[in-house]
Amino acid sequence: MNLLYTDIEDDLRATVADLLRDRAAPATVLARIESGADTALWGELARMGATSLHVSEALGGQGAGYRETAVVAEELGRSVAPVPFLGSAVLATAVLTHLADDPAARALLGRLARGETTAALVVPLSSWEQVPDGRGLVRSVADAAAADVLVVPVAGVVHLVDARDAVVTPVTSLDQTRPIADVDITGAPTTPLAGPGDDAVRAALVAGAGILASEQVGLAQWCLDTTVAYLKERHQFGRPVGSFQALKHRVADLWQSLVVARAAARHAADALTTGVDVDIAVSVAKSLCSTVAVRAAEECVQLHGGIGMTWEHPAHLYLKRAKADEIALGTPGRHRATLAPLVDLPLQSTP
Amino acid sequence: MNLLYTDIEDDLRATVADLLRDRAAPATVLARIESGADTALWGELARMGATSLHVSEALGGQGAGYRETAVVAEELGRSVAPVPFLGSAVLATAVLTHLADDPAARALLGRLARGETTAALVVPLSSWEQVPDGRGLVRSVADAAAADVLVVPVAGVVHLVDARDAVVTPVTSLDQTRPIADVDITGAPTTPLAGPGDDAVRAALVAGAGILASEQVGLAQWCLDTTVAYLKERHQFGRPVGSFQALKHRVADLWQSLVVARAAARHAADALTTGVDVDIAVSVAKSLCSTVAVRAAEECVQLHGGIGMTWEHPAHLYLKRAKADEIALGTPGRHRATLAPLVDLPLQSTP
Amino acid sequence: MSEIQDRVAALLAAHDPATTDRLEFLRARFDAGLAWVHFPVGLGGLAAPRDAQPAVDQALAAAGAPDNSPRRIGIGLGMAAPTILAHGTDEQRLRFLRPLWTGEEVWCQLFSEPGAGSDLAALGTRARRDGDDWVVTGQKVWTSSAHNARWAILVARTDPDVPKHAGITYFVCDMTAPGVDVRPLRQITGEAEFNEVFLTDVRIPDAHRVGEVGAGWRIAQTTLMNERVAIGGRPAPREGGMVGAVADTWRAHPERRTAATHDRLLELWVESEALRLAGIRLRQQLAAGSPGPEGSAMKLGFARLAQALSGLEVEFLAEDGLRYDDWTQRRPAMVDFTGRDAGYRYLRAKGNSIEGGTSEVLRNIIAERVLGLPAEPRVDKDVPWKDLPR
Amino acid sequence: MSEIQDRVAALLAAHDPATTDRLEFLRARFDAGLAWVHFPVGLGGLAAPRDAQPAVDQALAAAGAPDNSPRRIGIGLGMAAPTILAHGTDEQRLRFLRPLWTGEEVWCQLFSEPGAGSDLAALGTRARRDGDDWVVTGQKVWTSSAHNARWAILVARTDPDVPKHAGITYFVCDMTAPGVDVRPLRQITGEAEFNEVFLTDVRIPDAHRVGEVGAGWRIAQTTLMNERVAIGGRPAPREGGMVGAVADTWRAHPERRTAATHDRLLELWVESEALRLAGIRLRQQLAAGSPGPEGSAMKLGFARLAQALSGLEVEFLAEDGLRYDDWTQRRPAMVDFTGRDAGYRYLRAKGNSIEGGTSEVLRNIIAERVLGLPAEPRVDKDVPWKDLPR
Repeated sequence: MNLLYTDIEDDLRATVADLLRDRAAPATVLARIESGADTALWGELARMGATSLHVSEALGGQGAGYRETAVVAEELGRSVAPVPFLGSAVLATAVLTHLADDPAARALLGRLARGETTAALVVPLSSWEQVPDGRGLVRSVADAAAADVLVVPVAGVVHLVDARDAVVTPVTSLDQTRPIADVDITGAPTTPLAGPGDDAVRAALVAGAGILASEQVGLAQWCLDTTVAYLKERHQFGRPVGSFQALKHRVADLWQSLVVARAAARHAADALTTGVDVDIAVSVAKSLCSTVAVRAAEECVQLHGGIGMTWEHPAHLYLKRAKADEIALGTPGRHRATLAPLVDLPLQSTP
Repeated sequence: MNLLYTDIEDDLRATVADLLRDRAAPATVLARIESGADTALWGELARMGATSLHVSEALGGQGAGYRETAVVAEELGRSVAPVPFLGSAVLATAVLTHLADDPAARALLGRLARGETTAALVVPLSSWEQVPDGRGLVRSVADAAAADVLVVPVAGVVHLVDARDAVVTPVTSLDQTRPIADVDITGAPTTPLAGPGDDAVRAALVAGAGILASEQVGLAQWCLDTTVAYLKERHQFGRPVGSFQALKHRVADLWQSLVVARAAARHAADALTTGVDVDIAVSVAKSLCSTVAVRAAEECVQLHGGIGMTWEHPAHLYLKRAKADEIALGTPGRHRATLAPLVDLPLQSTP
Repeated sequence: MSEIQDRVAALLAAHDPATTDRLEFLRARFDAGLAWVHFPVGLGGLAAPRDAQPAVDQALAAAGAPDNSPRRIGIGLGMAAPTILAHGTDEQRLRFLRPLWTGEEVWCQLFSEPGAGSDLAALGTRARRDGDDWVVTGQKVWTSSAHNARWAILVARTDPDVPKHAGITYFVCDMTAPGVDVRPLRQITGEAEFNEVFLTDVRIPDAHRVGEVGAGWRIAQTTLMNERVAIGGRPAPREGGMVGAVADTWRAHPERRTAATHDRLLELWVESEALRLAGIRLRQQLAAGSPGPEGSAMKLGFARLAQALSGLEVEFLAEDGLRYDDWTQRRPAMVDFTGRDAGYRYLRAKGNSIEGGTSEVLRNIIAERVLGLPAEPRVDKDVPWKDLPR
Repeated sequence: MSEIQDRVAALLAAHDPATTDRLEFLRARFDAGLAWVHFPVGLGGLAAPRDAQPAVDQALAAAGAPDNSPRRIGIGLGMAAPTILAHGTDEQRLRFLRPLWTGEEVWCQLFSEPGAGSDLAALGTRARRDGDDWVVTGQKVWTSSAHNARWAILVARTDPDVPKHAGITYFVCDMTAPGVDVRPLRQITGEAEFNEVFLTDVRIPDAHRVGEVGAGWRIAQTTLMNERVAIGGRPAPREGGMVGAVADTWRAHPERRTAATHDRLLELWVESEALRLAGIRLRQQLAAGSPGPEGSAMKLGFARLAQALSGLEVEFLAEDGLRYDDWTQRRPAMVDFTGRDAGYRYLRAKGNSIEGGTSEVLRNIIAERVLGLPAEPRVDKDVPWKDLPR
């Protein structure tokens, strides 16, 4: 178990962070917030290989692992860049790698890795454990509006659907930087993929939840850093407000939570990579990091005082992302319910 | 609904507080902590009528109500005086007033009101909603060791048992100022009381829980007052520690909780007196005040630093009482479960 | 009391609500001393006890009389009026109070600045004397109703060379005067409920100064004390406010319920009910003539519960919690914290611990004024305002 | 590394653990430089990297060699030894380190005082020079092992006329010297795990002064830094520590389980597991040569979770939670936070946020040293110690 960042991961982080600093600084994200996904930025991420890190080289990917994907997710969380990373590079890609014996899946993986196309997994973003069925209207699907190809579980089989053949209706999202849409594939031509569809989708939900934990860590880190910087600079009562002990203690507690959350998120990414202890590691990380990220974003707004309540300050983008991430791929409570039998802490005894 | 203290209640409080200040100051309580109930103090409380306030004059009591009993409970909570008020004056007395058509119950009420005898209700102190059966060993019975008469529910009928005929085994109590004992009446001669025994016991548990909320408010108030006084007097870093903002905010939050808890406790006492809204009022008060009292006692220990961890400082008496009170007559979680159907917030919908 | 009842009867007899113009009725009511009976005679009142007012309101409402839409003119009624009464000149009282109470003239409050929030006394808006006028330049923020307002209560710095509390003066500012620029301030909900107000060489006649030059800080305390009472003191029925909205969501979605959210909801329900009881107890104390400091407890608790409840609601709604009703920038006439969807409630509630005094400042006030804990070492008390770090 | 392996083999060859007296073996191990390999040659070490130690310990344990009961002599190993090594004279190192490591001489720490807890630098125990000796008078508190200890590390005030940090000197105090009075200090658990130590005209030879006169505060930082690392850095298996005790209680009592306690337990289980992972991550950072400030995060989290878990356990146990095992005043040789019943765990855990630096002080340290937030205004920095309010 390695919970540190490797040198390679540090390099990857620096590269992605540079790009995002240039192209998706909070003010930039805020300015283009009504415009949906940033396809140009998304293309650049694909070209640098950041969207296919955990896809094997044989399938056209980078042959790295979920640890590296998690590092990218952290940076994306730090910038709340509006790119369809979760929907396409994590969820849809995870399903396809699971079904890569199917030639259509393999072909699509290659196109995704080369940045030629974007996919989305058609399940409500709030899904956890149960595999929803993609027939009829599927509500609150992440990154669907940006997708060319829809990956749709139907009755235990995963189907590919050309997005132009489906009805994809963008809805107003709480999280303005990860737009959701309602999707209906009724009547659209579909390409079924061979292989255990439900297993593939379940595995994708697990991978997605584990990677989201890293996104949440990056998000919380931005909130902490930004708050600390503001507390140093903002003066009231003739002092930097960061010299007031009650505020100091609150950010110290936040830092403490983040130290712990980071370890959990790293463990989840490591477990997804090694395949050891995956289910426990992911549910520990997702339940904890969800709570820490929401608290970090809420404290960020509060400790900025009035300015944190304004549209022009980016704090709200993080608050909305944090709150949506808390719901995404299983709320903390649902992950704890998942853990109960895994760690032998059932509510009822099994006879 | 009157949530204030009446002038009569203020006078009563002053009288009881005077007595307790003289006879049960924290240092006094601490010094005699291994000696069980303070029977001399208990006798004085009975003589001033404080133990039969909610018993009608026709039955030998003061003809006041639970509002006044709650005021006494507050003061007893503030002093953690080791007297069998809860077991005898609240729980056993409440059962007997419910069954006062029975001459034996009436006679015992008179003796209790005159301070000639002390009773205990033989149920685990943790009981809530379910009426336990008094056959066999009954564990963790409050104030049993101080009782002359045991009030025992057996198969829906309440029986009186002479304590000398039962096996009453004191056990080491977490709360050193409200000793518990295990009781076994097997083979003892019993006097059954006519009337609905289970209803009587259930009503006593409700009254007890409502009165405990006021005890918890008094306890929390002592913890807050004592902590604030210490923070003013204790100096570190050349300043009174009470000038440090993080500590100020914590006691401010505690004060806020206590303002709210007091309103809930007063409402429970008022509801027990008027008979209106009793079940909701009691469960709101008991669940909230339990939590506030434990937090107040925990903060009291922590904010006293090392001295709060010592036996010689009385803070631990309050911590132990608060923790035992949290369990007594229903934990906060059990009271919330009681509330759910009463306020139309069920977990499952009824079909 | 019976004199007041007679006056109500006389007012209704002389101005039948069914046939009288609304504004005409309100003016007549003011002139009859029935606007706020505890105000002086001639200024809408009868110098009667404050608790005689509810009976008047009820009697008039029962007779079908119009009211003055108190929520719409809350700043005027709650803040400007008591301040002008306490510290204004006779001319100011006569000029301002009647149209304020009838709602003909809406008021707003120009207090907070980008650099002076919790530390209002640090404000930097400058007022320089020029003949019979003051010339005011600066930026104010978090001004509700500024775009509807005819008048503002304003605090500005008249002397930067003395410590910050000493150099402030209190004015009435004409919002239609040249140099007043009101811009909507968009919030995280998407709405623009508040405004920024830019003041550029705005001329205020000295006759619109309230109180002495340099006395503005003390006078502003009157205003703020009334604001905090107003925010904290609302009565509510059981399940009024945020808890009711969230309880209804629970009831509407049996399929989303889990044991864990159940206990959390009940915990917050209990706290909300107890806070409601504390509000009732506070009103009983006020009615008994022994007001306590519990208003600040109400405000702290209200903010915390509104945030916790709405946060739980969004989480509980899961896939529906991911959605929002509308990000369009609107300027709502009145704010309803619980009026839109769960996401709005969640975002708007974040402001509850900031507006009208942050929860942090309230905790300081409780610790020092209620519990008597010593103040922190101050570095800004004896320093000329112009030399303060900022 | 293979040199170290050779030394281990040579030690075992010369002193067969099966037949060698325990103390004799430990002394031989010390003399072979295998006590703490990162210490200098001649002082129990080989000036080797610290991370060579575990292999030595494992090889010796595997060969059946005795250890030096490190938990029993934790203060000596963790605090006295690094301080004496860093700041002591050659004579002090040679005199003290060997019997310290073998456990022949137990050490304790005379730092905290009733009036100087979080603010240790305010300490008032006075040391006055008298010929070649110092004469020490004062009261220390929270001293564990004082009743078993042969030696103490002691900080005392040698100059009350300078600011508090400047007038402190660091000593080694003979606990058997006349004037040293050790009294058990009973805690809320009933146990007397710590002591009060009264010092009355205790003579300490100047040769037992550690470092310069007046340098005691800086030297004490070495001691305290090592204490915090020691407390925060323990590794644990999943469900090690408090969470394991509480999980076992849950498993043993299906009849007491409720949905509400279930989710709270799982929440704390998750946090405990994550804190455990953070501890592993911290050790990996240390091993990689990049120690971070995360030790203070571990200690904060440990205290909070121990308190929350044990509080939940008592509540969960209901009628059993009302009972306690034993209030008898005992003086445990070693403390096991989870070794007794739920009530004990609950009460003892209250100390976790106080001992070894309160959680409040840790938060200050994190805010200022880790996050770089500015210090509060200080009123005690430049004032002679004797003039400080107390």
